[in-house]
This record gives sequence, C-alpha cells and structure tokens, in this order.
Amino acid sequence: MDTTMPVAAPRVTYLNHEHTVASWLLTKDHKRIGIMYLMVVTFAFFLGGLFATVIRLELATPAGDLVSADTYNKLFTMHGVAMVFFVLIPAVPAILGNFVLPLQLGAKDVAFPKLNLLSWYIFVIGFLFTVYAMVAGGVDTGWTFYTPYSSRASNTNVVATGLGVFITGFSSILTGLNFMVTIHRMRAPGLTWFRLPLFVWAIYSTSLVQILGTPVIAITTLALAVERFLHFGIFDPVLGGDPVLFQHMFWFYSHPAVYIMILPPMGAISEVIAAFSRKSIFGYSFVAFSSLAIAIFGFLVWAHHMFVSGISIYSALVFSFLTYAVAIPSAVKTFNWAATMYRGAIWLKAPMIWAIAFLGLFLVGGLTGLFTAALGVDVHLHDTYFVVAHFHFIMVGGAIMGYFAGLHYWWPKITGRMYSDIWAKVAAIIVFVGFNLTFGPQFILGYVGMPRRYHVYPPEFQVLNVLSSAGASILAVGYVLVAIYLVASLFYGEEAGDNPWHATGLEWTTQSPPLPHNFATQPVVTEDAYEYSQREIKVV
Amino acid sequence: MSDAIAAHAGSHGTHAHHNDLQHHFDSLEQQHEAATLGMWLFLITEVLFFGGLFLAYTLYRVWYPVAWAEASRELDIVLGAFNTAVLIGSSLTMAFAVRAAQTGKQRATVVWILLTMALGLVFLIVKYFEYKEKFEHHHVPGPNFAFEGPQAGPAQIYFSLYFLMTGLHATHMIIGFVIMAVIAWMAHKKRFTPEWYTPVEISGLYWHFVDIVWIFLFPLLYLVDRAGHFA
Amino acid sequence: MAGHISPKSTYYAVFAALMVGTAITVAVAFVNLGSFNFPVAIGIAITKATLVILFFMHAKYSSRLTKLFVGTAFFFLVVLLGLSLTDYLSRGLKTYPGGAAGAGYGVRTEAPAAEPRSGGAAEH
Amino acid sequence: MVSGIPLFPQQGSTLAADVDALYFFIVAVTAFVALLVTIVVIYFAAKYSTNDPLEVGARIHGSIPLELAWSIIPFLVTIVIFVWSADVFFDLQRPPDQTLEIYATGKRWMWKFQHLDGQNEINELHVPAGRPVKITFTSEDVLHSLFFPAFRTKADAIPGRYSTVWFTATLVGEHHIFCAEYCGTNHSGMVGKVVVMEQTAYEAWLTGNVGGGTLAARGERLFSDLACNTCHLSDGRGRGPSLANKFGAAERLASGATVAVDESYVRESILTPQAKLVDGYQPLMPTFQGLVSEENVMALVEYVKSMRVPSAAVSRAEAPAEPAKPTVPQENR
Repeated sequence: MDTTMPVAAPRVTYLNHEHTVASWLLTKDHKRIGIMYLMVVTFAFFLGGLFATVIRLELATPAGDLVSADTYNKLFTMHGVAMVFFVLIPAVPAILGNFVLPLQLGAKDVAFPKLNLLSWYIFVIGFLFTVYAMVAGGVDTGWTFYTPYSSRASNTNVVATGLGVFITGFSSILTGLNFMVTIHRMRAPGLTWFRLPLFVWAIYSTSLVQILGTPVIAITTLALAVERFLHFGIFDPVLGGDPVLFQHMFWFYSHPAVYIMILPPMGAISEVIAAFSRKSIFGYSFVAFSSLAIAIFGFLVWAHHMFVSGISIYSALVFSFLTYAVAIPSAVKTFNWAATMYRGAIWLKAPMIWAIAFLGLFLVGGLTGLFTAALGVDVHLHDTYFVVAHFHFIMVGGAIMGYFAGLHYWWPKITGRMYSDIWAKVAAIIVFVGFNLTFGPQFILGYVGMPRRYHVYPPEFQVLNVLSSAGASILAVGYVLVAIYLVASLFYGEEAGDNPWHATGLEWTTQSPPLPHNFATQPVVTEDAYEYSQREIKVV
Repeated sequence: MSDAIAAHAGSHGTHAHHNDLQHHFDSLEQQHEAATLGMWLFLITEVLFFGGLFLAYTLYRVWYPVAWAEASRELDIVLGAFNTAVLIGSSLTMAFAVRAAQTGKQRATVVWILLTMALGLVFLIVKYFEYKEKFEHHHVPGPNFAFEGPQAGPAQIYFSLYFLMTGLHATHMIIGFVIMAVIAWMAHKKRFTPEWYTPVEISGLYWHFVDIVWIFLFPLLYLVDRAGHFA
Repeated sequence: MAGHISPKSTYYAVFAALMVGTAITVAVAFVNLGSFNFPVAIGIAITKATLVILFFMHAKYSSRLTKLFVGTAFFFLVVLLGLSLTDYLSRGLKTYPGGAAGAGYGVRTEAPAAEPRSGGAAEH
Repeated sequence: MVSGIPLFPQQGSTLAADVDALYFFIVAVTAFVALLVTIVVIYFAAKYSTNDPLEVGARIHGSIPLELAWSIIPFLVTIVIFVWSADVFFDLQRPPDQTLEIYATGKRWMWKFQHLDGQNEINELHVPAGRPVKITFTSEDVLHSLFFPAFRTKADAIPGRYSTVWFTATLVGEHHIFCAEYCGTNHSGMVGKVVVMEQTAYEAWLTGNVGGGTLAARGERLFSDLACNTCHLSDGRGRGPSLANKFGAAERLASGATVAVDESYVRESILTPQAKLVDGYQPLMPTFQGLVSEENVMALVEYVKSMRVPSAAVSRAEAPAEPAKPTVPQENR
C-alpha cells in the first residue's frame, strides 16, 4: 500500500509550507499542535526535573541542611504537580497522539481541529496559572491536596494551583473527546476496528478515562477552592464534613489518571515491539481489549489509596479484590509483548532498546503493585518510600520510558531527520541504570519504614538515600543526553526517509515530514495491522 | 463545545457541493455525526462533573437528615416549582426550535429560540431573587453564616452544596443563553437548512441537559422532608 | 441528513408528562413516607430525565453508539456513588468487639438486639 | 558503613512476623515472574536478533490457550495473596477484648499520649512488652498518621473522629514513631519513640511518673467543672440521661435508631450533642465544641467508661496477664 508520491525537492511539508509565528499559534494542523505540546511538556519536564534534583540533593544527608522544611515541602509538591498534570498526562496523548493518531487513521485531521487548538491554549493557560502559583511563593500541600490541610492550614497558593489543575483538566477532556470522535468517525475506508494499530486502541481507552474521570477532579478542585477561598464547608470536619470524602473524589480521578499516563505508552510499546520484531503482535485482540478493560476496571479500584485513611475495612476488602482484577490485563499485555518477540526478526535499533528498557521497569512497577494492593502489607507500606518507588517505576519507568520509545520511533516521521542511533542506545542504557539505582533502594527504604515527604530523616536511612541520590544524577545525565542528540538531529541528522524502520501502518506511507494535509491521496486499507508476513497465507 | 459549534459555523470550505462542509470531512453526514457524538461525549463529562456533588449530597443527607430537613425548609418551594416549570417549558420550545430547523422553517426557528432564551432569562431572574434572599438571611456559607439551632454546622454544608450546585447550574444556563443568542443570529441569517442544522441540534442537546440537571436539583434541594418526618 | 422529525403531538405529550411529574413530586413531598421520600423523589426525577433524553434529545431515534454512551455516563455515575457508599454504609458495621470504625457510625434503624454492643447493620 | 544499611525492619510485635511472611511470599512470587519475563525477553532479543531490515518474523498471530493460561494462573495467584493479606489485615484491624488502653492526640507537630493512670507523654510512649495495647487517637488540626514501623501498623489521625491501632510489643527497646501523613512544615519532625519495657520496668516507670490522678479521675473533675453533673444525674432523674452503665450499651435515639455507645459516640455527644439525641430527652445540651480540648474529651470519655458498675475497665493493677499471641474474638461472641 505504497501511496507515497514522488515529489520534487524541496518537498512541501507541514513544517515548511508556512513560516510565520502566527502560522504556528493559529494552526489547526494536528501535527503542529502536537509539536506545540512537545515544547510546553518538555519545559515542564525539565522544570519538574529541576525540583527533583534539589529534592535528591537535600536527601543526601539526614539533616535539613540544603533547603528549609517549607521549601522542601514546596519542592516535592511542585515536582508532583508539574510532572503529573503537565508532563505525564499530556505527554503521549497530546504529543504523540496528536501527531500520529490522524495519520494512523488515514485522516486529514482530527474531527475538531479548532477545538484541538483551543485545548492547547487551555493547557497553556492552566500551566501559566500553575507556574504563577510556583513563582509567587509556591504551594506546599503535596500534589494530592488533602483536606483539611489544603483548605485550612496551608498558607501557600493552593487556590491558584487548584485552578491551574482545574483549567488543564478541560484541555484533557476536550482532547479525549476529540480523539474519541476522530476514531469513531474519521477512519480511512477499510480501516475496521480490528485493523486499527494498537496505539489507536490505547488512545481510545485513554480518551474514555479522560472523559469520565477528569470532570470529577475538576469538581473536586473547584469544591476545594470555594472551601478555601469563600469558606464554604464541604469537607470541613469542624462543620461535620468528612475529609475522607475529598480523598474518595480525588482518587476517583487520580487513580484512573495513572491509566491516562500508562495506557498510551503501552500503545506505543505495542507499535515498537511489533515493528522491530517484524511480526504481527501476539494476541492482537487480547492486547486491544486489555486496554479497554484497564480503562474500565481502573475506575473500580480508587480506594486502594485509602486503606489506612479511615475507610471501612469491608470497603477496603472490596477495593483490594478489585485491584487484583485490574492487575490481570496489564499482565496479559506484558506476556503478549514478550511472546511477540518469539521467532521475530528482531532489529535492535534505539526505539527497541527503549522499549525493552520499558518492559523491565514496567514489570517491576506492576509487580510491586501486588504489595501495595495486599491489605495486610499495605498498612505497613502505605505512605512510605515503597509507594514512592512503586509509582515512579510505573510513571517514569513505564510512562516516560514508553513515551521515549514512541518518540524515538516516530521522531524521523515528525522531523524527517534521524538521530544518532548509538547515542540513543547509550542514553537508554544510562537512563535504565540510573533509574534502577535511584528508585531500587527506595523499595528497601520504604520497607524499613521511612515515610514519604520527609525533609529530615533518621541517620540509619542515609546510605540508601545516598545511593538513590547518586542514581538520580546518572538519570539526569541520561535525560540531558536525550535532549542533546534529539536537538542535534534537527541540524545534523541525516534525512530519515519516509519509512526508515520498514514498518507497517498508514503513518509510514506518507512522506517524512508529512504533507500539510497528511496524505496525497486518500489511503485505503486492505489488511490487518502489522502484516509483515503479508504475502504468506494467513494462519491463526 | 462552543468551539464545536463555531467549527461548523465559521468554516466555509472550498468544496463546491456545500459550503458548510469542512475540508477534513468527506460528507455533511460524517460532519453531523461527528458533531453530535462530540456533544454527547461532552454531556457524559457533565454528568460526572455534577456527579461529584451528588456524591457529597447523598453522603451528608444520609448523615444529617435533620439538618437537611431544617435547611431545606429555608428554600421557597413555590419559586422552585415555578422555575422547574419554566425550564421544562424552555425544553419544549427548544425541541420545537430543532423541529422547525429540521423542517426548514427558518422564521419559526428564530422565534422558538428567542422564546427559549426568554424562559431561560426568567429562570435566572427568579434565581437572582432567591440568592438575594439567602444573602439577606445570612444563609451564604462563610464567616457570616447564621443558622438558628444546633444544626448550624451540617446546615452550612447543605448551603455550601446548595450554592455550588445551583451556582454551577446557573453558570451553565448563562453559557447556554449565550450559545442560543449565537444560534438565533445564525438562524436569522438563514444559515440552516433541512440538510444542515447541526448547530441547532447540538445546542439543543446542551440545553436539554441543563434542564435535566435542574429536574434533579429541584427535589433534592427544595423537597427534603416537607412532610415533617424529622421535624 | 435526515434526522428523525417527531410530530408536535409527541413533544406536547412529553411536556405534559413532565409537568405532571413535577406536580406529583411536589405533592408526594408533603406525604410522610418515612425513609421512602428520598427514593420516590429520585425515582420521579429519573423518569422525567429519561423522557427528556429519549424524546427531546432524540436518543430514542439515535444510533446504538449514542445510546451506549448515555448508558456509559450513568454506569460510571453509579460506580462513583455506589463504590463510595460501600465505604460509608459499612462504617457502622462492627469492626471489633464494642467498636465501630468511626464517630457515631454504629447507628441502625431497627430495634436493638438482645445482646448489647452487637454492632449496627446500616445507616439511617 | 555497609553493615549499617538496614535491609529489614525489626520485628517488634506479634503481628510483624505475619506481615513479613506475607511480604516475603509476594517477594518470591514477583521475583519469579520478573526473572522469568526478563530472561525470556533477553533470550528472544539475543536469539532472534538480525541486522537485515527486510527480514520478517514468523507468521504467528497468537494462541488462545496461552492467553487463557497467563490470564487465569496469575489471577489465581493474586487470589491467594488477596485472601492471605485480608486475613493479616483483619488481625491488624481488630484488637483483642482485653487491651491496655492509651489515648493519643496528633497536632502539628507532636504526638501526645495519655495513659489511663494519668501519665502524659509527648513524642514518647512507654508500653509493656507482651500485652496488647490499643491506642485510640484523633487529630486536633489536619490529617496525621500514627505509624509504628517496628509493629507494622499505622492509621490516619482524622480530625473529628477516633481511629485506633493496636499491637502486642515483643521486642524490648526503643522503636520509631513516625507521622506518615503529610501535615505541613515540620511533618518530618513529628516523630517520636515507643519505649517497650519489661512488665516490671514498666510498673516502675508508671509509679515514677504519676500525674495528677488517673485519666478517669481527671475526667470526673472536668465532669463537675463543666457542670455536666447538674443534668446527667446518676439516678436517671436529671434533664440529661444517666451515664451510669451506659458505655458499651445500645442507646435508643429520638429518631428511632439505636447507636452503640462507644468512644466515638461519647465524643460526638460532647461536641455535637444534637447529632444523635437520646430518646425521651429534650435537645437542651449546649455544644462543647471549641471549649474542651481533644485531650480533655478523652478524659471525659474515660470517665464515662469508668461508670460501668461491674467495672470491666482495664487498669494496670487488675488487668489479667495476657497471652503474647492474642486470639481474635468471634464476630458475634
């Protein structure tokens, strides 16, 4: 299905057909909007990373000798807010999803291009609110904003940060809505549901979570804001309100939000592993439906964040059981990825190395979830560094590694340039090693009892903390290296060609970088996804 | 969602067959389906948005039935019932507006939308007087809140929820009012045909949804224990 | 694009039903049904909302996908309310001899059992 | 230096070993799965690696039996973990019948402990080894969490209600107390130590640190200082219900419901008296919200508890020696 047309150089691409600043700021092109998200998210990533660096430096010694307690509390709060709401949630859907999804569907654009641009502006306004809150003194409630600390005790910029999160939420909702309609209504002729690339299934499931979950965090932050700002009482124990209700409402979104972060990278990993094994994905329909299952079951488990928060022990029993149910589809995905590699023709290029690193870290992250879901063990582990290590393995080891795998995979399509393969592999290994050194010791720290969000700590925890801080410095080197060679590729990189990985998928049938309207002619799909052995007779 | 409307309203494609078709859609049918689907998805979001408040409401009503009964009696049931009737009436006129657009009666479309807006305005004016009365009686939560008797704490939670729920509902009404003004203007400019009336239809969906929210808010807020079970 | 065009009589009938529903819900509110006033009011509201969704919003004549989405919204609303209430409604259950899980949660509506301290079964 | 790295927390209570056993079972299960998948992936990546970008892999689309196997087997394993962990959880959540009771209050940024015999401590808690201890606690401001890593237990301190943790300490010595729920500036300074002592040493400590009478006696003084006794007459003729023998009974409310009179209900009745009005009495009692500190509320609660006629209140002198391993009582006795 080679629909690429030979075009005389210099080719017209979405990047060079218009040059003015306005042509970017007023663009309705999903590809340009994806790049604009990339800019903001990358900035937020390094901002959040900067906060993390200071946190790890402070924790190198047991005493609070680098920053004050208040500063430390603001640092971990702002690290969490920046990373969760402005990096992890938008990273894959808003950057790669925006760029790749319409291409994979063979569409000219998303269903609502103006709404897509509006989503970006809403995102930026929300981010500016939050940055304002950070610059004007910061916020110290933790990214979880638990009441009554956030509503009564804290004297920092809770309302501004909450409004930033509230506003950004609408960007997330509108993006999810846009993608969902796009997937339903904009597929190319012949592109049936079971021919869709798995990345599309993942984005679809994510959109469902965004649409169903995000409004609840919006109303929760709004209720918190009026409670703090106008002295309403909804969670206020002095009036008879229940602070635990805030946690229910908060986690109804914030647990499924983890799936907003991890499902799209999972989709990207499915693409990368199939492409570099040159093989159909093992158990396509199981991988596809496990995305939907995770999205739906993900809404049934939120109170596993609250086992020691004062909920009824019978309720805890229900939520613990449901949590184990949601673990199964994630396990199924992992086993299918491993099985896909069986008898593949595995081409170990940089994206595949990132994907394999993802597999290793996500495995640890997912399996350690079995500890925190186990009621009897979670009573001890809750709110310790074990939890910190667990969710960083999922969110950074899983989501960010998967994002990088996807970014490396589609980078030649996005920019038309190829980065240095060898440096990309080196960076992947540095990040993998640094990551394990940073967060591995934190499992032990948590098990021996170090609580999270501690500015100073008993001296017997120092050795493990020093190891963790050392690992963080290696991790930082890895991330900076990625930024360097990716930027360098824009200037010195070779022309990538239209399909440098010899991959299937409609996005590889158009030119790199793509045309302003994606395809020269309307693509028509006649076969399943990942049909590398297409000329042979299909046997299931 | 207003953007979804504007997306259809503002674009004049170069395609010869219909100037309301945007370039990235193949047909008006596809464009219409995408727009209505988008609006339904947006309304799903709205359901969960109000859902968080319904959760808080349910919990505290179960915990504090007496406070709920006492605080609810401070609301004016006549005004509440009147406003309910007004909003149901506005849903009827909205349904007729869509029907008029479907059948190509452009003049009638404008008239029905203006009627819808008028009823919406009546609702908001009544709401304004209700709020004003609450301010005068110090029933607005916060430092100046006053409530006779031992139930002052939970009663303040009741009024916090009352103002959040009705305030958000009124905000939706105001947004709906602005959307209707745009749609009325577009209808006046004869922008709709039986082949393409999508903006009228999806704004109608939004308006009906706002009506549905009130259908729940009225009994939940105004009709708690009027029979005096907890008196 | 031929959307479904309902006859005017349908709209008038739905309008009448909604007004009658409003009248009933106000009237019933003044009848003491004990703890049933709340469910009855909710039941009437759900009926009215269903009428609006089916006829005014044309869900009755819409695609299966639209109907599925409407169902999805209410399913997850029920999840939000229902699973939260698994916590709140079971807090009064006995957790250990002589204690419930939180402040004054050990409340129940039926007569106390012969054995004191046997824990409550439900909230009000 | 290396020998100073703690890899395992001390097992300081009867239940710590149970928690650790489950913990290491999960470690074994997860390590097995992690190693299996890692080895498989690395083996495949090495064995099927190629540098020919045009070569394609085998024509395999999946296998239903394999999919079922790796869905059902992990599910069964997680069910085992779930059941086991629920069992441990219930042991952690349900104290035995006869416990040494201690009251605690969290406020930014300290823990205050009150013993029944009147000893008060801040950020330090003395308990005897070998006896079940139950701590009833709340918070005066924001959320806190009372965390005993050596005993593998914690619970959030929530303003407006009581939480409990219990343990039977086994390891004599000093162990950490942490606040595990973030509570502001000095959250990491809201730490203390629990001092586990032999019974005799504990007795000596108690007598050496006598405060102003027992907690119940302090409650009795408050009961008259606050004029509670003018209405709550013990003969039942007062304007308020008699409190004698009330604790542990079931109280019939004006709303027709009944409520079990426990610590939480007594606390609520002092602070929000109208919330659950006793049947047959007028709503006359004023609220004491803001007038009585949480510590004094606890003294009052303890006084109400002591009004039981055949006193079952456990005090140091009359408490029976408890077995080290408490038995969890049956659900309905």
